[in-house]
Amino acid sequence: MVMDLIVLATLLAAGSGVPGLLMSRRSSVGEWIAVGLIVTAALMGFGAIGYQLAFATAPAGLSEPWSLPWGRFAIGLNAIGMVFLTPILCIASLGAIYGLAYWPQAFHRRNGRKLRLCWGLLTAAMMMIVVARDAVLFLMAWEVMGLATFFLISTKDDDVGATDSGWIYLVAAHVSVLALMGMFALLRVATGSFALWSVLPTSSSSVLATGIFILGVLGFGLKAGFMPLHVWLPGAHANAPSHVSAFLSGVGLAMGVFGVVMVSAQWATPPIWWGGLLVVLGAGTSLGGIIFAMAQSDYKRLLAYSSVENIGIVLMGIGLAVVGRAVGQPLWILLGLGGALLHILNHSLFKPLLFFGAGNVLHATGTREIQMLGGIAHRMPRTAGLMAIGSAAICGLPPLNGFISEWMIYLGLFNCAVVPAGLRLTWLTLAAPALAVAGALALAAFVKLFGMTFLGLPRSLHAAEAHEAGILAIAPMWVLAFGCVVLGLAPVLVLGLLERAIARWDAAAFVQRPSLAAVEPLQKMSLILGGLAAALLLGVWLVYRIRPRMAVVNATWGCGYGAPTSRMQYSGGSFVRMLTDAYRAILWPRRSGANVIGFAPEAASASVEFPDTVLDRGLLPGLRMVGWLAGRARPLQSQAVGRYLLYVLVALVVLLVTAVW
Amino acid sequence: MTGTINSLLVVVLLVNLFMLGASRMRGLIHAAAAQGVILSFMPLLLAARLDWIAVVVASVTIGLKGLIIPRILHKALRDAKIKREVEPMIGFLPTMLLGALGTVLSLVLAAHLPVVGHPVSNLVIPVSLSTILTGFLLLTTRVKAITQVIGYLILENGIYIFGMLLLAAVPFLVELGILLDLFVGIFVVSIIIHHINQTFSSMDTRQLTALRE
Amino acid sequence: MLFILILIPLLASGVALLMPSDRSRPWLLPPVAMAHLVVALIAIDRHSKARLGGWLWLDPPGRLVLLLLSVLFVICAVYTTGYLRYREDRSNRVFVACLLFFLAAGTLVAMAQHLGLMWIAMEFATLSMAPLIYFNRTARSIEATWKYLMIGSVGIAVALLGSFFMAYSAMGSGPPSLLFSDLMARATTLNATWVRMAFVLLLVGYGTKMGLAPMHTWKPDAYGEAPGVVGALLAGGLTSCAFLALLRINHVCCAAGQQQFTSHLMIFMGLLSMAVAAIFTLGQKDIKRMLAYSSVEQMGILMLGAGIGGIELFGALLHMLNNGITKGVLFLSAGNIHRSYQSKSTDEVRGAMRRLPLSGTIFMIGFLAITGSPPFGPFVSEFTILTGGLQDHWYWISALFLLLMLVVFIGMGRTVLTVVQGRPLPGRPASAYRDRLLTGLPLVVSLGLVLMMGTHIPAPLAAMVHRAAVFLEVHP
Amino acid sequence: MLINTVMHVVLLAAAPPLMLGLIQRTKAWLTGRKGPPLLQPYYDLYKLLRKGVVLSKTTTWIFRAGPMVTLVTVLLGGLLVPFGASAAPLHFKGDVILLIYVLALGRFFTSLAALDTGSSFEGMGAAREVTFACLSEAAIMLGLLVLIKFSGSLSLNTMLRAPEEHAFAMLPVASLMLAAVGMFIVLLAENARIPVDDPATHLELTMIHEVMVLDHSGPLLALVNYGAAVKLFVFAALFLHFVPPVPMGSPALNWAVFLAEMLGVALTIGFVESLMARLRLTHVPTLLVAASLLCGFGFILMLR
Repeated sequence: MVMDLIVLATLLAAGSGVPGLLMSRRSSVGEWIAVGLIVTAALMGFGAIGYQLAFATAPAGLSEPWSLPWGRFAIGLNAIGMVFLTPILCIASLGAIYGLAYWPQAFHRRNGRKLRLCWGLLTAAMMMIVVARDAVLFLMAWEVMGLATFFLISTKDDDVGATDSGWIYLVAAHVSVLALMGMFALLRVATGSFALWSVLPTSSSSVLATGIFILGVLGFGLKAGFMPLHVWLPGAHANAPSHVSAFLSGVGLAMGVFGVVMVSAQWATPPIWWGGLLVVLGAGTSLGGIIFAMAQSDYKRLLAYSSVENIGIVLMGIGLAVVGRAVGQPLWILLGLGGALLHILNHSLFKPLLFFGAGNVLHATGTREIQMLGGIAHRMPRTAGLMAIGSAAICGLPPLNGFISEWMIYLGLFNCAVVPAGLRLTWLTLAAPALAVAGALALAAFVKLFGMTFLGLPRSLHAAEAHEAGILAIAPMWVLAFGCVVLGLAPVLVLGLLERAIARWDAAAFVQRPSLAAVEPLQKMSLILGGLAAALLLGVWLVYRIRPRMAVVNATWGCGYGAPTSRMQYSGGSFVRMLTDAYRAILWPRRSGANVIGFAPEAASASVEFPDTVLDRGLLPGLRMVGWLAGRARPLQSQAVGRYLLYVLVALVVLLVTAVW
Repeated sequence: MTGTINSLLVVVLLVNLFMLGASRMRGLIHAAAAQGVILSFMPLLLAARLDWIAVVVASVTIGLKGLIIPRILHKALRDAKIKREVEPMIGFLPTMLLGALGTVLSLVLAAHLPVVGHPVSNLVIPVSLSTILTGFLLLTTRVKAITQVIGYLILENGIYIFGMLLLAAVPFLVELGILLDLFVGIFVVSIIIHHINQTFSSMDTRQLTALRE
Repeated sequence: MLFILILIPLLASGVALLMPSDRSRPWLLPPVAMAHLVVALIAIDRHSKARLGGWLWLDPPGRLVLLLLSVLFVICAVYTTGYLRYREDRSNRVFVACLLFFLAAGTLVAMAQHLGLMWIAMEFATLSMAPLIYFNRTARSIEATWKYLMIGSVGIAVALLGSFFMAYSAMGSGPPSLLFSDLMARATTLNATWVRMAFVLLLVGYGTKMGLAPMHTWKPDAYGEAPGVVGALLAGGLTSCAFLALLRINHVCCAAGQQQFTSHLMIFMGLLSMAVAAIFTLGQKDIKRMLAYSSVEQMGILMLGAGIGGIELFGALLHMLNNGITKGVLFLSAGNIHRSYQSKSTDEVRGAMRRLPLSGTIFMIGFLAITGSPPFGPFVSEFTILTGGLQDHWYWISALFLLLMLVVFIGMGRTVLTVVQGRPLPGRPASAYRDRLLTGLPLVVSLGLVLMMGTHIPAPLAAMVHRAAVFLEVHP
Repeated sequence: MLINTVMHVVLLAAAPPLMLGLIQRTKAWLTGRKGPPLLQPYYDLYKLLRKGVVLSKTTTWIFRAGPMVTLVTVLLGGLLVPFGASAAPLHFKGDVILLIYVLALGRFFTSLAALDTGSSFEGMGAAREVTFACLSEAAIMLGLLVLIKFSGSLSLNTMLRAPEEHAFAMLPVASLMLAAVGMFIVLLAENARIPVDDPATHLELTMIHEVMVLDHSGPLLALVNYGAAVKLFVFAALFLHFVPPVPMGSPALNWAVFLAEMLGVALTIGFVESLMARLRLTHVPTLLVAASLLCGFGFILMLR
């Protein structure tokens, strides 16, 4: 019943773009049909989840024979699956609606239909990934996701930026698929079947287990964007259409996390170093991600890097849970995994919110450069307000949802400091200061993003002539912002689901369902946060009362200078200059132009850009080197026939020698 | 009996060396033809009693290797109005030495290989191997298209020699089929050579390196 | 039944030679191909028994190759009728005749149970392809044909010597024989050294036909210069025939107790071919040469699978089918692109998806399929090979396998994307060619087949492959 | 209990400006001036509240919301930090993180309000504010980790008062002292005191906090100043828990001790401000890194 609903929903989603293909490029009927189908699919999916949560006792499953070697069409839905399925359905439909305003067929005749077809396929593939219980099925869904994503990123296939980042993504996705092929093959060696996500008999210390874990982290990490596997991410999210970026960043990355969660659940007691590795990886990812984010001058790249940071935070939580499982500390599992899963949900709320907002800005101004913007809050008040909520939420500021999940992860990490004697794991606590620094940097990054984009004076004509987006673009953002507030004030709404998921992840540690509420005073905190929210509203209302009574409106004080212009404002680059200087060892900025010296200097220009260190300084040069080396071999294949016959002779002789030997 | 075979085989060896040294195209063609004819007599000598099948096969072989194929080659040589020298990539002497070395090696190798059944002569295997090697040498070190065809012929001859050991195994149908293949092959190749002449007005395969990475 | 199978195309080629009109001649191909397919299906279904005292018999692997050949030929036949319409500048008499003759020869290979007979059929198949490669009558095509002929003939000669060695190795026990059935029956009495040498020679000989490195050198040139349809038949048909020959020989050698030797040799050759292909696909500018190297890689995968043995044999046989069809897709679509742009170099071909929406898109998808992306056929077979390799603890081999596949993907992908994406370059000559029914439908059909092989393998086909794998299993 | 709460709230609401006054008095005394009256800050606030507001026309609602949000956040922070040995009104497990993040919320709005004016000077101020926060947050976190490790509790109420409740001999004195120094530096930096920032200067180029609020006027400025005072008070209260205290029995004595200690803090700040010169802006990060290192060492010492 439940699974049939899911399958039906998947089919609907997959086919949602097809009617559009059959219609002419001009008609906009196709896009409305597509949205309708996607939303229907989403509603059916939610229905399935709701039914499962409300009535079902056992996890739902469905297994049909399949005419591929050892393939079975086996799917199932458990609590973890639901946690990841919810954002997929939510963002798929909201993004589709947003797309009506952002990428209408009327203006994008060439690629509008392609985009919607791939959108549907991507949705369906993600749903399949979450419910798949057979390796072959999983791999297929995984690759369909990869390919659909590739076509979405390179929607504008005559734009070099889009095609290049699409190509890099395609390679990354293929590496990930190959790694996963290897992993599942090893899995089959271990279990003798392709059935997925059961606790394996082999001991977790065996070479086999290590291989599976490493390949899994590699394959899934490439998708999730763990540093230094994040190379494809910034370009892709920057160049894709904004609602696509929202979908990829809010939900797509979560698929990689889903994989890591599932893989790490496959051993009753994983070795401690696995968890340690994940925590260290997570700390590095979040710090690195936010350092690069803070430096970016392209607001979509900034958002992309901040996704890397958030994935890092999630990863810390998972790592903590793995360690807890290894040493038998249910509390760590509860807080680590709970925080991680909750953060996935949160990230799937505020990141799409921010990308939608970015899309509105891009649509209104036509530029992705923060330096060119400013002061558009006056012209786009709704977008500005919603973006403010999103920025505050992603910085983990109370009373919004980001705070709750980070709070849980912090608590888990602190618990490592008060660990019972004997376990020498206090060092894990040092991830907490790292997280704190990451949080402060995130605040800097988003103050820069919001302040420089929406506040102050317009720095260019683009900004000066911005216009507010239509209702179809704003409504989805309202929904998401509302979600941020609700989850921030009443996390209890999702606690039940999280607890089920945690119990599913490590059934051994929890005989009866674990209770986050019992462990942590969430209700009390919710009350306090509610009070805070009320106080804030009251206060702001009071301040607003001032206005009519006694306010003079005048120009900003120029510190005595008569004619300040908008170009005198502090720019985004200078805003983070101290930080970028402090981290130049990591950022490795590319500076050009001279710095001005002396009095009455000549006109001079200087610029600084922050290429991705791993990609532009390491990977691409390396690949070019390989290509050059391969080029050295060309002459071998540019000879007269006699030489070719010589190759044959040599091969013959050599092999004969081995034969007679 | 075995004596005659051995002597013929030795002659074949000498022909090989001669061809490696030959500088005139005609001589090369004649030598190849001669070798072919010599070889085609052998089955008759080996056969216990002359049955007509063997005779047919032998005569066809002679006709093909002794007459038709040389004809084709001569014709190709004639319409290619070019100088008749063999153009080696590496000199004649070195190739001869290589050939001699190859012969020695194949003798040594054959001596170490296990003997199966009751071969008529223990020279068959080494001679066939060295002949094959000769063919390869011609193929790889000579630049003219025709020379390479001749090299291919010699290669074929070497294999034919080995075929002596298993007359029973290779029924005449297969023999004929193999011959037919050889004929068609040479025929098609000669056509291509003709076109090469038309297009490049030369037979130098060194010019055929337009297709490169 | 078996005779009919060979006679249909043989007679048809004779007819083609006699037919006067260039316009009507191509229309001979589709009906003949269909007839051949029908008869082939019946023969496969009936398990028709051996003929000529066991010289002709459709053994299970033979059935697979026959099926592949026939299906591929049907696709190419329809395509050719469409293709030759654009080539009315020259007579297609020889072209059509040779195509049909190739079909006959290939069919004979599939059912020949005698080393000598198989050799003859193979040689004829090779020779019948030469005029097709030379179809364009340009200097480049002459060179390609010349190289193809010389290397191919030498290789086939080596194979003949190998067959003789094989026969000779059997002389220890009674009269020599070239019949597979005899050889299998007397497998244990074969002389080890001679069997090994025979295997090496046959590997090199038929490996030349398959295009295993380092005997692959003719491939880029021939595939690059031949019309797309010829490339499809070479890469999908001829190579499969050669692979079949190697499988049978390997079968005998394994039965003779040389399993370890042969498997190591095949794995080595397989990896070597993959490596060479990987090196030369990086930065490849010519789409057809790129396809040639990809074919070299696929042959390497086949050898690897066959070498590891066990369930990979299943995988390898499956991959033979997948590779054949997918190569068809790629070469035909590449041919369309080539014709539309009058060029096959990435310097001049851009935006194929815009100018040729069908061919461009299918070319792209075909690339994804051949590099082993789900949900297409090659993925299933490659994944099977990988799984089996790990099952038998070939960890490093499998790792290398994955790595080389990645390199090839990068090499090909760069080229393919450059060709299909973007806008056509301004000021380049554009022919009037656009996708038509006759040149488009075969692509769609074969792509459908590839997709089917990847998502739902029909039960009877799976059974055939399984039977073939079991047949080739060695039980010492 | 109730008395405690009332006391706490009253102190939090009323005492902060007095502390400012104390600091100014100390500085005046040390420099031999007469100085403003002790209650001068209250007069200033009263005066500002009655004045009108000048708003830049580039500003949005954020500019006006900023000061109030900051005030609310520091007040909430104040309710979480126990004053002296007596319990804090609000406390739950993990409130330590709420403290840090609620202050971050205030910072978020202060700097946005600064950017809202579009003035380059206020941009500078905001940039410095967020930059230095990155360093001081690490320091605070590490400093608190010392007490977490020592007390084994995650609630400010328990962990901060742990030193009071243990006998002096049992305290990890070395760690506490290292952390105390670090926390004092953070106290100065976060509240824009010398040597990090100079509240009295009038050269915009060198200021941090003051330059952010250049455009605020009237009641808004009053809110800003009051908020700043409260923040200083809260940080001082927080800092006090790191100096090994004199344990006291009765609540009344506890409050007395607390007030005395606060007075001490005020005097110390006054001393520092009049004895030290302001650091060059580029050297501030070094100072803050030193603070984090000190707290870090403190924590590392606990690991043994």
